[in-house]
Amino acid sequence: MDKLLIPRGLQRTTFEKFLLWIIPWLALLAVGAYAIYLCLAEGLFHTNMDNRFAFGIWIFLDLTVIALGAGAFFTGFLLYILRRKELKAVINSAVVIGLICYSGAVLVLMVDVGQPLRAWFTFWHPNTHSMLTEVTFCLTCYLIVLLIEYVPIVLKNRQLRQIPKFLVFEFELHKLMPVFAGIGTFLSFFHQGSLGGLFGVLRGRPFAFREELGIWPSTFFLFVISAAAAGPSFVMLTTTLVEKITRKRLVKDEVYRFLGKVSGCMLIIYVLLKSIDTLIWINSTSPGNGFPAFEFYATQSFGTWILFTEIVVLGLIPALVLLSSRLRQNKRYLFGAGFLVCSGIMLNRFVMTIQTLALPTLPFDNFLTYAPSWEEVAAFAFVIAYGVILYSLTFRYSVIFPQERELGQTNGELSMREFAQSRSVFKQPKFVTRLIDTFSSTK
Amino acid sequence: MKPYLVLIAGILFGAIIGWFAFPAILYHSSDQPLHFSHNTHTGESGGMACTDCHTTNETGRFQGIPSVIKCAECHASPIGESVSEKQLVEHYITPNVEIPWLVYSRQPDNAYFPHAAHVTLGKMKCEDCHGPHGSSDTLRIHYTNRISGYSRDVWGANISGFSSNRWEGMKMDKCVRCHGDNNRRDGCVSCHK
Amino acid sequence: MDTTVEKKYKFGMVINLDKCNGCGACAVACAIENNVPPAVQKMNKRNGLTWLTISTVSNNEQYPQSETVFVPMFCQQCEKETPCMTVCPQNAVDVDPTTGIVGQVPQRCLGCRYCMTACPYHARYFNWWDPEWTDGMKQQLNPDVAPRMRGVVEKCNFCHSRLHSAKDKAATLGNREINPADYIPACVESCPNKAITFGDLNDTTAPITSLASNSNSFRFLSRLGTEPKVYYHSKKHWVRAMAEKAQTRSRQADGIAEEEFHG
Amino acid sequence: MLKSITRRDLLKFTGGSIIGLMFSPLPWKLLDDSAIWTQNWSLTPKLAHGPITSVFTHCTLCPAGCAMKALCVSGMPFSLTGVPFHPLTHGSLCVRGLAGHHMAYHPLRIVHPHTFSGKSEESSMSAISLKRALDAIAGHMKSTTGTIAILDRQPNRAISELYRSFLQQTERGLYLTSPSREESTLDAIKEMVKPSPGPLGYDFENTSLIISFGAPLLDGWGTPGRMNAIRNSQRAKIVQIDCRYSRTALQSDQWIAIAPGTERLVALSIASVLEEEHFIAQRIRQSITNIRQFSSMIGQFSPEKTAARTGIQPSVLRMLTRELASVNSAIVLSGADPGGGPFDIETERTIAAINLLLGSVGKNGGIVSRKNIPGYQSEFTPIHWSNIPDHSIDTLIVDGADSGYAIPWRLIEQKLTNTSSMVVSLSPVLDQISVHSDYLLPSPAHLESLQDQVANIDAKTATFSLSIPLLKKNENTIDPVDVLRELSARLNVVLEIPTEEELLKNKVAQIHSGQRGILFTYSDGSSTSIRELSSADDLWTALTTGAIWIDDEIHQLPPRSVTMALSAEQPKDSKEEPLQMIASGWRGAVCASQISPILSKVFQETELRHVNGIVSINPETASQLGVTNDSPMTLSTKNGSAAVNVKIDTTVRPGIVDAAIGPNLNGTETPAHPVGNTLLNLCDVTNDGTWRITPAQILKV
Amino acid sequence: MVPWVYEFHWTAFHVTFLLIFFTVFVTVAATIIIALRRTQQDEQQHRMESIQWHSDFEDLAPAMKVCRHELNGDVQHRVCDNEFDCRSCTLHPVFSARKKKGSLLQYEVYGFSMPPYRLYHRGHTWVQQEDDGTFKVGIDDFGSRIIGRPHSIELPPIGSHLSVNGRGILVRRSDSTIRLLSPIDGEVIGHGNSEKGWYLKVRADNPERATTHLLKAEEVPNWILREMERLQFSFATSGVGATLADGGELVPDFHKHFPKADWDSVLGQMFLEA
Repeated sequence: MDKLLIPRGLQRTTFEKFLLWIIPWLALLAVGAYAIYLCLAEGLFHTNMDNRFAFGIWIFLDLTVIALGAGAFFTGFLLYILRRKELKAVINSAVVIGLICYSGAVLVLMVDVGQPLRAWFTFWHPNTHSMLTEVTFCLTCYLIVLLIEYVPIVLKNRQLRQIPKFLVFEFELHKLMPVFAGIGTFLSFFHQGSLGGLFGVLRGRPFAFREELGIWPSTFFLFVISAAAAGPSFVMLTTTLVEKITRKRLVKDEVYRFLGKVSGCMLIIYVLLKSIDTLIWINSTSPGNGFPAFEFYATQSFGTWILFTEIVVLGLIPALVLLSSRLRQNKRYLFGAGFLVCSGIMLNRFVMTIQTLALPTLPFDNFLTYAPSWEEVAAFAFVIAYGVILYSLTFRYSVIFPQERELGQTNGELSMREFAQSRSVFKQPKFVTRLIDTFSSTK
Repeated sequence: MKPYLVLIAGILFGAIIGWFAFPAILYHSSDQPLHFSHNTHTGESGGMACTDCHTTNETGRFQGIPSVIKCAECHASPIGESVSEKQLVEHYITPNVEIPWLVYSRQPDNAYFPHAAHVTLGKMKCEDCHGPHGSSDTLRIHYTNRISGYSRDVWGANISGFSSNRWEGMKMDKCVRCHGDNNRRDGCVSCHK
Repeated sequence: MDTTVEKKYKFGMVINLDKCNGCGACAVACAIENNVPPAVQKMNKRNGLTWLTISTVSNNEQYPQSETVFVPMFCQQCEKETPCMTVCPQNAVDVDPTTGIVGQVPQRCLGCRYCMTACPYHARYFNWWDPEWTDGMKQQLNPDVAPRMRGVVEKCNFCHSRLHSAKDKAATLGNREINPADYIPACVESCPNKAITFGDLNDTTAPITSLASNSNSFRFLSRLGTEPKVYYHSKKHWVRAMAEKAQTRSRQADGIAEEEFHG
Repeated sequence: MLKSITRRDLLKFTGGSIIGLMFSPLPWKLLDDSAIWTQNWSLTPKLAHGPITSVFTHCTLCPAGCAMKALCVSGMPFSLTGVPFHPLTHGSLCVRGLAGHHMAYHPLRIVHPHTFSGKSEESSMSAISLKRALDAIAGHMKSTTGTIAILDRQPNRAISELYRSFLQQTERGLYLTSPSREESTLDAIKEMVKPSPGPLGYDFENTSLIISFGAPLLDGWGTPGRMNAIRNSQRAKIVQIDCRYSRTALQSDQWIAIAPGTERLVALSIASVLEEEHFIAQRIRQSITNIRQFSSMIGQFSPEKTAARTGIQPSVLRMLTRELASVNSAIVLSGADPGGGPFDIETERTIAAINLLLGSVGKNGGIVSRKNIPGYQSEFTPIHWSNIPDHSIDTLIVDGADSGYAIPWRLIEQKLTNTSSMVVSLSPVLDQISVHSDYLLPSPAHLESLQDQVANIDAKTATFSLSIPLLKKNENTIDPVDVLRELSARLNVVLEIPTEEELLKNKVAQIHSGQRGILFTYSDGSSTSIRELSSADDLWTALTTGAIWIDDEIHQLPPRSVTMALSAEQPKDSKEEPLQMIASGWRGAVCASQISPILSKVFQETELRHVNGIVSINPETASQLGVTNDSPMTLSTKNGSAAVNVKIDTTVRPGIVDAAIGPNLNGTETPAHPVGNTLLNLCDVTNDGTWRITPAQILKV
Repeated sequence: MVPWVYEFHWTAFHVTFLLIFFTVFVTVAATIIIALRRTQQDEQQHRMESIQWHSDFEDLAPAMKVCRHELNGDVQHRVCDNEFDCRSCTLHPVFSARKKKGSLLQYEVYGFSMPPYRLYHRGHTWVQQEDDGTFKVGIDDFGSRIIGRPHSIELPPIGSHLSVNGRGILVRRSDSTIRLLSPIDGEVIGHGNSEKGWYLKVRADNPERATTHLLKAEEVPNWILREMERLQFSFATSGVGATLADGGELVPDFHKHFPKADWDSVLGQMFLEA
């Protein structure tokens, strides 16, 4: 039965092995579900958050996850709007990752607000000045868009496509994909930005507060660009991770290199703007609010090294590596740089959220520390487990990487050639060898 | 022809459920603990005004339904023949037990409605909000919303939420509309506690 | 129908830190007045419910030169750019245009706590637990303040229910303006040392107005530009220096505020 | 017909129904109602509806008896405030009093007689009928021959008189009060002067300088509202001599930090300066019977000689003494920290002596005499706990009223006979003492019964007021008068015991017949002379609806003869302990009784006061010990050890461990598992009946 | 949210914000509705099969989409982009017009019987024109051998309409079901069977152009070679690649000989079904 769900021509491990892979994740999912139940049914005291650390690890992870999930919109934008056809190889993967990231983020958000049943009031009585309203609206809409984008991937499952209506709907939907890509890009621009604005507007938190450009603080734009930089890198990293785990080639190297290049381009713009922004903040915004900027870095473990790491080590350096076409050829550099990009964005989100909350504002207050409780960690582990399971199922039962079939066959090439040179059913082995040569030279 | 009819039948069915069956299920009805005629008190025979019983204390707080002490001022012992008056005296006034009235216009705990501001300053009449309650002969059945726990009067007897009677419905929309019409500037906590 | 323009109040407080002895009467009176539940076992300074909290601030000298001052901290009722109000996604926070009081409607609140991260004074509190009272204490709740539920944010609103009562009392007499003596928040009333002065900052004759503009009065974080309406007062130099540590260059901003005050 | 229905038809019908429903109010009303449902959280209590009334009464939580105005909804109090313009409290009400109405519903409230099996910490509590409990108690009293003692921590009440009469009738009775007494200085003065001056009080309003030796003068001492008013009027300079940076030290005009346990030396030094610099008036010298002996003895204690031990610059003490001698009137008083325990008798006498040397006694602006309240017995002389022989008490009855001061169980245990002692508690709640009792006969809680409130120790005139019950008394509780009546009957003690109301009506009648003083009415702030009241019933009515009787002031007379019975003993040159634990607490919240759970706002959620298990040390001490802030440690003394949380505090003297005698965190104590204060148990109770300093160690867990 | 709900502000910011939101919402909804509507239209206009083939074709690896003109040597390398339908291909006439060197007509190609008078479809069906102008349709030798002995063969009912690359014959073998693509447009007028060697008799819609897109004899050898190669690959990916190396005679039923092979996958690949 399981076999009939696997797309033809794709190599998938046995169902037993797949179960062995899934079961630990299911166990993690169960633990996470229990933690979520505790938070929802008994209250948020199960978390280690408090009135001072009103946002905990979840805000950092949510922001990170959404930045990393930006690959979905940015790849879609490049593929459908800018017509970069090579990205067809990863668009499905980007969409699935985006869906996982966004739905996971929304799920965690719903666990970590006190009264999730009232969350929809935001739509009914929106305060349009709040960044969170923008986030709520855009996130909800974009999640719908992602679901719509995910539908074709599911509908192309071997059994579902047997139902002609599904396949035809998939076909028609796919033709309209640029519309969704456009909307996705539009929405992503706003919510990635609003997530940046989330802390950037906090007048009461001079560490995060930034001057407004138009109606949004500068972090709005920085978040959009940094997300666009991180998204492709994350797609690159996850794809290669899937390749490692499945021991298959899924995507051609030039796709990786292209993703790296895109990431590098966005990152260098980001680093430039972030540097300008930081300088303005140090010299004008922060002292203007009565806080000399370097006082924020007075706590030893949160010193200026963070700023340096964020902008140079995890910003400038990977940007330069990714922009060098020579270094990009080397996979170690390529993925290494991609990893640094993602880490840099994580660090940025960490600084914007956790460090902001940890820093005192009142003159008699202290730097605060906070350690998440197991329930908070487990709630996030739930999302990771859910993501892995959803990705695994999609990978197993649908075609995430269109190049997989082709690359799978070129993988077989070597053994074929060996075979052809040895005893053969074919009467004219030389001819076959020549043909294979022709075949491979076309690559 | 036929598929069309099925659809229409469906629409009709849905509408009937929504308009008639649903309101019947939504509310839980209960009788008041005692028969009481406002008309007897306010009509020609009684001649009392609303504020004779529904008083405001010295700090300006509207006291709502009067306590049995108020009733006892006249009904320390039965002055008429009615069964309910006898019950009143026997079960409540003599043992000094409060009557567990069900309040039609009970707002949730977080709503604050100052009667003095509306009646004294705003020159509103009791009937503007409470309708002809003061001249009624019997107490209506009290309906409680099974989901929200509110009295039906908060939404209004008409399930559609629209009514030609001005006093029907006591939802926040109505407060906001009237305040808006009168150019009142309020904060949330002006009417929420 | 009545269309008279309401009086514009600007309620504020001045807290004389020299008079505060950290007894906590204000915090307890506040909790009783506003139906704030007592702590559960795991509650502490960081996750408790204290609309009014009191910080113990030291001059950091060595014994016996060490000195302590108690700083009551609660919603500072920011007048401008009210940080919590602008961030609330569903309008659960607002600034009352007629009183300047920052209101919070817990029944609208979804508990996202964005306002708490926005508040520089950490004067907002989240119900991490279900509120717990003994059965008898439940009957002793103030009937004028709705109790909150788990998962929502709450904060000081200058004992708004007392303003309701004062307005009610005035309205009964046919007055639109309240008698200032009728509106005294619980903390002010309970302070055994009368360290807190409460009143209308728009009323130039009120004692609070001159006290607020006294040179020994200051506001915390005034450079943020949020125009808080709670002032602190101390003759002790180190206390003022402590408070102004982060606002050494804020004189100018304060000057403007004071001018507005008198004008 | 039915056969022809296809799936398609069903779908169509369903689709049509949905369309139909969308055009009906159902979805929208459901949305609205469910939105409301999500806003009404089921666990939030519903508010009471009903008429709001206000009632005046008096607080009984401590001897101060502050006046209160209670707001009630349908008769249930929901808010307590002070009475503005009250002549004694000046409208203030302490934190404990503000939440007094919660006490009847305290989680540790006991509403039925109980017995405890086993005296260990694992004792289990079980309900018992009142009759059986009383039979058992009376049986025990009959079967033993040792002392029957009653511990009464509010000893000036009408019931206190009954206790004393009862004990007298049993012929082996011992009347005990709290070991820490705010009137300790006055007691010492009474001991030293002749003729007996009658009840004494303080005339703070007219004094210029108040020197307090460790008394929590501005932190709940005496009548707190009065002390706050004294401080705020700034008429008198307040000097606190204390090893702790207590709340009083914090608010005082001058804090003189001394080494712990050296109060007697400091007082002697002040006396020596008075003598040395000839500040003692001739008239006073003449009244002192042993002046020569005093002069020769006091020379050994000059500030220079004691400086090494007290840690005070001699110049500071000389300056202070000169100031003391130069002002018109000054008061020097001593007091126990509510958790830290009383001073020894010698220290009390020395401090009292300064007042006598200054001539402050019997003088306006000093220590003044007041009259007895008509109908109340004259003063009694309390026994000092150090004078009670160890292991002598067979039966101990502990009244539920609280003085606000701690009593270590170790001290009580020392006095109980080893084998056959029985402790009976009348406390309405489980607390540090009642958990050790064999029988618990809960009296009505605060605001559940009618009680008298008489002049507090600091009062300069006599006063009388009534505490009107605001709450319905629980039927299973028992009034202490009833306990006495039942026990008298069982022990064949001939004693007429009226009901509480009769008792108090009788007192009011006598006050009325005394024809002295005024009646101050709370509702309008007016005063009426008692003479204008036609009958005792009128006075009773007035007192039950919010009023206080205040006696007239009397003419002061200085004592004719004074005996300076001061010990010249030099302190032992004991080896300095590396760490000394001193206990400290806040009056009323030292586990001698319970406090409202809402006081978590002070203890738990703001850390203004410390809960049980918190110790504070100086940063210097901390670095020597290698301890960081907020770290869990073990505090160990020779009496045992307890888990503590260390706070680093610059206001604590180096080498001192300031152990908080506070309540436990809300919810940690249950009737099945009472905890009490674990640090108080670690204190060393010395032979002089005090527990001020205990050598201690802080160890890693 | 909407003007009649309180807390709606008639400010430019508020209105713009909500307008943008509603626009997004409406666009998303409209796009979905359009997609659904078009699906319905496709259904009504019988485009389902071509869309299915379109989807299948899209999923084929480029190596499987070799242009027939590469097979006959007209061009060095070309990947078909017209779903194997030469009739509408713009380049096909161009390539066909080129002069071709004659090639040997073989009945047997690498051991498979591939008569030159038949025209072959890429999905391993053949078409043979009858004298009466109708066409017989059958499964070619290569296809028959890999199917082996089917459990059942389901033929489209007489009178039904076939379209090129639409579903032709449905073959079931053990747990796999495989559809053979129809090589021709037209109406089914007769059923054959395996004994007869053909399965369908079809009246073509347009007899002149009915076979333009089918492989001719000269293209067959290279095609078969590639197909063998593909078969080889699919066996290789099925984990039984080595067994093929045994060589020897071609067997009539591959299926039976390699029971361990993932036949479902092999058949799907060989018959161009994803």
